[in-house]
Amino acid sequence: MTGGVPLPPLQESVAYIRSLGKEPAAQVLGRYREAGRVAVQPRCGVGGHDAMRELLQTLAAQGEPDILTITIDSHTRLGRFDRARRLAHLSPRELNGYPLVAHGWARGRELNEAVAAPLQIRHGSPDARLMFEVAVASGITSFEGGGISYNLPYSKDVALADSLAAWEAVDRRCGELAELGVIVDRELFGTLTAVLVPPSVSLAVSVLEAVLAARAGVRCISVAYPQGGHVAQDVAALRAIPLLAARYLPGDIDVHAVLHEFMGVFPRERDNAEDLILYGALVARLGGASKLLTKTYQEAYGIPDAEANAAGIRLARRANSPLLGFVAPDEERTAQELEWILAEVAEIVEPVLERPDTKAAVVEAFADGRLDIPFSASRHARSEVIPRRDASGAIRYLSAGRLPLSERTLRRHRDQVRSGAGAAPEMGSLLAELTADINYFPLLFGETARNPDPDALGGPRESRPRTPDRRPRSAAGRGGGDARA
Amino acid sequence: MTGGVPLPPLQESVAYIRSLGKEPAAQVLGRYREAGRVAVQPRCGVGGHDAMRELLQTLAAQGEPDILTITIDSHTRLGRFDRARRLAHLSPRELNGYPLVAHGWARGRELNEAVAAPLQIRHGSPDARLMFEVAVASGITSFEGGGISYNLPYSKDVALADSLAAWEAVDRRCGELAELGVIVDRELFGTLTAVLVPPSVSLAVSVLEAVLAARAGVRCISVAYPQGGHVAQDVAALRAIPLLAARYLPGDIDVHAVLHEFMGVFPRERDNAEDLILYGALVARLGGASKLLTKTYQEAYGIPDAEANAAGIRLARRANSPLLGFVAPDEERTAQELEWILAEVAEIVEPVLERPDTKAAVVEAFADGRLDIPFSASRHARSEVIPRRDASGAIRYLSAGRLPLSERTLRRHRDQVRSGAGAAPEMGSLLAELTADINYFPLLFGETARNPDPDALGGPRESRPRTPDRRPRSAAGRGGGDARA
Amino acid sequence: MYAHEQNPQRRSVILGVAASDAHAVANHLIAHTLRSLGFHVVNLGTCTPVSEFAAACAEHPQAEAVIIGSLNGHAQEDLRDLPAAKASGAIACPVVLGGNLSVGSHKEAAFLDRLRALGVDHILEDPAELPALLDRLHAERKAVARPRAAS
Amino acid sequence: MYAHEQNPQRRSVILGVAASDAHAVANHLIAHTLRSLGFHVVNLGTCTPVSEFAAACAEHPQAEAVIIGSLNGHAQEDLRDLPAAKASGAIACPVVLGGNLSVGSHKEAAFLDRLRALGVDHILEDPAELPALLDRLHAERKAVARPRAAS
Ligand code: B12
Ligand code: B12
Repeated sequence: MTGGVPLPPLQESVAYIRSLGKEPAAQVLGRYREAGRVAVQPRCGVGGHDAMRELLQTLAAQGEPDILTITIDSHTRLGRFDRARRLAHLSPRELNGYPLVAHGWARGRELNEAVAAPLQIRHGSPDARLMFEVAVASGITSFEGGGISYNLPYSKDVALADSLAAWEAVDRRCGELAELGVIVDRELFGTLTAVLVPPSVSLAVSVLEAVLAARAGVRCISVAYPQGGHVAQDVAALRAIPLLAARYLPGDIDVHAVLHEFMGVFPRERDNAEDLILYGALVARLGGASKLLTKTYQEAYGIPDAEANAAGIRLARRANSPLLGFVAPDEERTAQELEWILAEVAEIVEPVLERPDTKAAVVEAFADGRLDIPFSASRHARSEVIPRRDASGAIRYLSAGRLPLSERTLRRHRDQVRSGAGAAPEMGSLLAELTADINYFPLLFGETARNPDPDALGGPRESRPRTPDRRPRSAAGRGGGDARA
Repeated sequence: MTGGVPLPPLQESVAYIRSLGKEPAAQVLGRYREAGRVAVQPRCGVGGHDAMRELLQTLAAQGEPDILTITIDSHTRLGRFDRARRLAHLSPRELNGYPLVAHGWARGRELNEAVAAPLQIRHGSPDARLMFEVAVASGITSFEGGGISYNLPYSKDVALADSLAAWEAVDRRCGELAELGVIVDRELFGTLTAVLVPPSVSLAVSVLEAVLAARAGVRCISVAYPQGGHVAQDVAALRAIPLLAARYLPGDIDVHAVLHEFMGVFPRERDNAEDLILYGALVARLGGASKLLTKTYQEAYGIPDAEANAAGIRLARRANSPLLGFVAPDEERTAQELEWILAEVAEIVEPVLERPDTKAAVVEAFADGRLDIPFSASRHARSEVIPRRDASGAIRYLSAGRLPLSERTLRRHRDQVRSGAGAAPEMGSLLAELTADINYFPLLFGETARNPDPDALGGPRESRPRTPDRRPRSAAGRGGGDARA
Repeated sequence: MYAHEQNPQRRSVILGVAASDAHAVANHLIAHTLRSLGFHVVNLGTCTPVSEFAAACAEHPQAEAVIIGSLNGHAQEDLRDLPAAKASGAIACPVVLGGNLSVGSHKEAAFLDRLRALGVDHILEDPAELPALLDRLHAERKAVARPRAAS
Repeated sequence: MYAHEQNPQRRSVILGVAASDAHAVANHLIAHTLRSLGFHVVNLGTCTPVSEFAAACAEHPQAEAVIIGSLNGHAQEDLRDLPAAKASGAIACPVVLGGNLSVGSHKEAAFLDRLRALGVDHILEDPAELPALLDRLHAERKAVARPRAAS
């Protein structure tokens, strides 16, 4: 275990990164954006070091992703390094990710050298300063997170002021590295709590984090957006990213749109999961994303095995097919959604950005509910925002809480939700309706009892039922399923 | 070996089929057509009986196709039953399909009972009378072939009069079975020689075979069309099938459109092959096909293993996704192609159908070149038809030989080909151009030296290069590749 | 028949998500649902170590159950302090657990036994089973309490 | 340098596809190409048994090679009569084989030896290699023929 070895000086790490001769993630992203194609990246992380190396190599061989990931375990994310270290020793298979801090940077380098694709660290740490140092010492120059997006969905009681300060330190370090010639790709976790996140909530948080990151010296920013499930809305959200960058960021920052394949409740049957995976990948291409984070057909069951993970990568890569040039979203509808999204984001972020101290303004706005996210894991957001799907499946505000949206915007959302949900709902039925919206895809595929409107898809109406098959389809994920019968 | 056992009486086979209680292929097709979705079917056949049963069961488990296939070996196809029997004993792995006649109907029943999906026999026999009896005795009620389409591409010197008579006998037998309540799905092999087949050649041959089949008593006809590679042209060809049926067939015949995923030279790299597989599947859905025959990522290498075959099925099934309602072809372009196709087919078939004896007229027309196919394997077609791709990738007539196409049609093709190929080609360059058209997909994916216009795709122009990846992609098919280095 | 119809006095439960686990959505929904059924829900939210559940028990001795969600696969490790808390009586009421209880897509039956061995009294798959279980526990508790009161 | 430039007299070859094999496209293209290079091509087409190749050799004794394509994986079985035809002298000129020579997507090197053992003299991967091979065979033949003529 090399976890105890002190960190090397930054200059040494920079020299190591150079000597590695790997194409950096930032450059891969640029290459794909230029080509109008989507770089493909899986999530992957297991507790044991050898198991992790093997996993990366298997995925590289079988899935050929463009970027690979070290997904970090929950203990490490929350700074419970002792627990992570203990399990890494005793029972690494019980960890839901790779405890990088416990294993240490020398092992990080081993992982980095084991595969040709650049690595990214994906975690969920309100305070990632130590992990960032270990990552850089490992020669890893792509790092996910942000002071809002890695706090509110990932911890209960870390003050936003603290997480913003910790991430400012990370971003400053990126600035130092940039001066030494090493560009770190800093991905912002716009996915937030992943479930029914209104696009303007996701993008508003990312704009604020991006502004702070750019000020701290970050040169390459990936703005991640979670697929919501509605073609036009999702494509519009992705297309909004370069426009928002142009509006709110200095011109010399390299900004990438990144799509996270559907991050909410996944269908359980393999066929249905794979339909959703392909759908997400097509949306990424249509939206002009530089990168796509993939899911697997085992998503509903648990952390996927390598075989399922590789299959997800390969399926997603079909979206890069030169044969799919004829596939397009409804451009009119998409333009409409784009206009709405840009207006909403402006209404949410501009009052904050007008204030002299952006960090303080963010802290205050979340305390007041003028910034907010649904289903917060943290006490430091109010979660007064209540999302709903409209009749076409797009995510709207049933309640915008205290978000400073214009009367016009609010009226539109009211109208859209009403046309979807019928009359204004009462509490009991609200919970049921919300649950149905959360279970949108399992319901759409007919996996669960309630059979929703199969037309509600956001594309041109499609009146065909999914499977004209009377034979029951076999149960999902290979070996998946739950032993708790 | 049960091959020697005499065939059971037809009544017994009918009773057996009833007792099986399987959903017949014809009904599966109807169900999918109703639902606007595509039934998915692989090709599969190996020489050994146990190996065949295992293959069917593996594909059923891993790929869940809607219809399964017994692909017959080349010896059996050509009536070389002795050779097939010898190899079935000595070295079944050297057979490129299942020698059904050699194994016999009792084993056929074993295969039929081994899986829930209905089976189809796919072969390529100019004279399939014995094989049909064995199939029916095996309880198999879906049978591919036709007097033209299983002669010209599949043998050298069988007179058309003979193959038409043999297939008339098969089709009569289908009529008898229909009277006994057993509907046989008779698929016509419009794919022909598979390489650069102009849609109107494919459909004209199918119309003539369908007319003859209907007269002989066939009630359910599947018209197979081979994907050519151009979205609008292929979708139009599929959409033409019900229109042609309405025009040339009695109203009480059940007609299905079937797409064969690209049947020409397949790309060698797995990624590229899978792009083409998905493309074909989408075309099948957009064209309203009742069924899709799948290919695999090992197509360029040889008969696929079960794993690759199952992967092909699963990938193709993505086209049935309820999430892809937003995908549509260029409808204007498609309507244009449809109009052209219907006019050409009429010009080709109507002179033949005007004659009192259709079979005799077909024989004569092929002798004279008024019916013709490119690249004939048989001496009984002239192959004066020379196809070319136009600039958009659609298949046109460079030379229509003696096909009775109107001056207007011929002029259009001349214009279309010229705009594609530049000046009229000389002999040497013609061969090179033709080879490039044959290798269209490998070239499009950049697998071979010559780099063609990546925009030539038939969809809205798509100016993005395939893979912005500088790293070389690994070689194709898992374990694929050629030992002859 | 709802829980609060049986007992006019407000019944309360302690709810939370395991120590290393930030999955909040089910927690939000379960809290809302139990409240709409009349329960007083002490929702400790995500990332709640055993010690915090124990402290809540001390603060709310009338709580009928400690209901723990664990989605991230870490149930085993996150409940490592549960045996001590139960042994010391710091957590005296039944412990109910639900969620996605081990890492990976291929679950083994044995891990449920290991969780029970830690002191988990009830493992549920579906939160919809919670009201019925709580009613049953409530009834058992009264049945145990009555004879004791009589002695 | 084209074959026909070396030899003004028309050179001829026998071409065909193996007995059980109906794959016609490569055969069409190879015939066209060799003709455009000046060869007289006796194209027996698809589904050609060894006996038919032998008959063509008898009819065209000046043929420089028998060129066989096999795509369907049945080369081994389809050439089972080749040893006899070679032994008897019915096929005296070199036999060139190309195509997809065994069943399946995973090829073993050994099957090529088995084909050579049957009497196949040259196995080519790419038809583009044919002209050069034919020229080489032509040169060897003349080299063999000349000393004999001198003796
Ligand atoms: C949304 C989501 C997230 C969001 C959560 C946002 C938030 N703060 O709430 C984000 C993106 C942040 C996230 C993060 C992570 N996640 Co997550 N996530 C999901 C996802 C997609 C949906 C979960 C959800 O909200 N469902 C809706 C709610 C209503 O239902 P539920 O939580 O699934 O719970 C159901 C049952 O389990 C049960 N239940 C839940 N709690 C309780 C409690 C009781 C008492 C009872 C009786 C029943 C019960 O009832 C619910 C309804 O049926 C699931 C996969 C899926 N299901 O599709 C993965 C999943 C749960 N996540 C997983 C993991 C591992 C993580 C991470 C550790 C990252 C990683 N290594 O991959 C981090 C968590 C970090 C941390 N410290 O915990 C894994 C768990 C793996 C395993 N057990 O093997 C899953 C299964 C994904 C996967 N296949 O890998 N995740
Ligand atoms: C088109 C095609 C057909 C058409 C043929 C139409 C016709 N009559 O010509 C149809 C649909 C009818 C057909 C039928 C069958 N086919 Co087919 N077919 C193909 C396909 C898709 C392309 C072949 C082609 O025309 N290529 C274009 C020409 C120009 O090139 P080529 O034939 O591939 O040959 C190249 C080389 O092999 C070499 N070459 C060829 N001949 C020669 C000769 C010499 C001397 C030399 C030096 C080189 C050489 O040069 C060519 C250019 O590089 C291939 C797969 C692929 N390649 O993508 C399968 C393929 C050849 N077919 C195959 C099979 C098995 C069959 C069937 C037996 C059906 C079955 N069981 O699956 C039947 C044949 C029945 C019979 N009696 O032979 C297999 C062979 C499998 C194996 N060896 O393991 C292949 C590889 C498909 C597969 N993956 O299963 N087929």
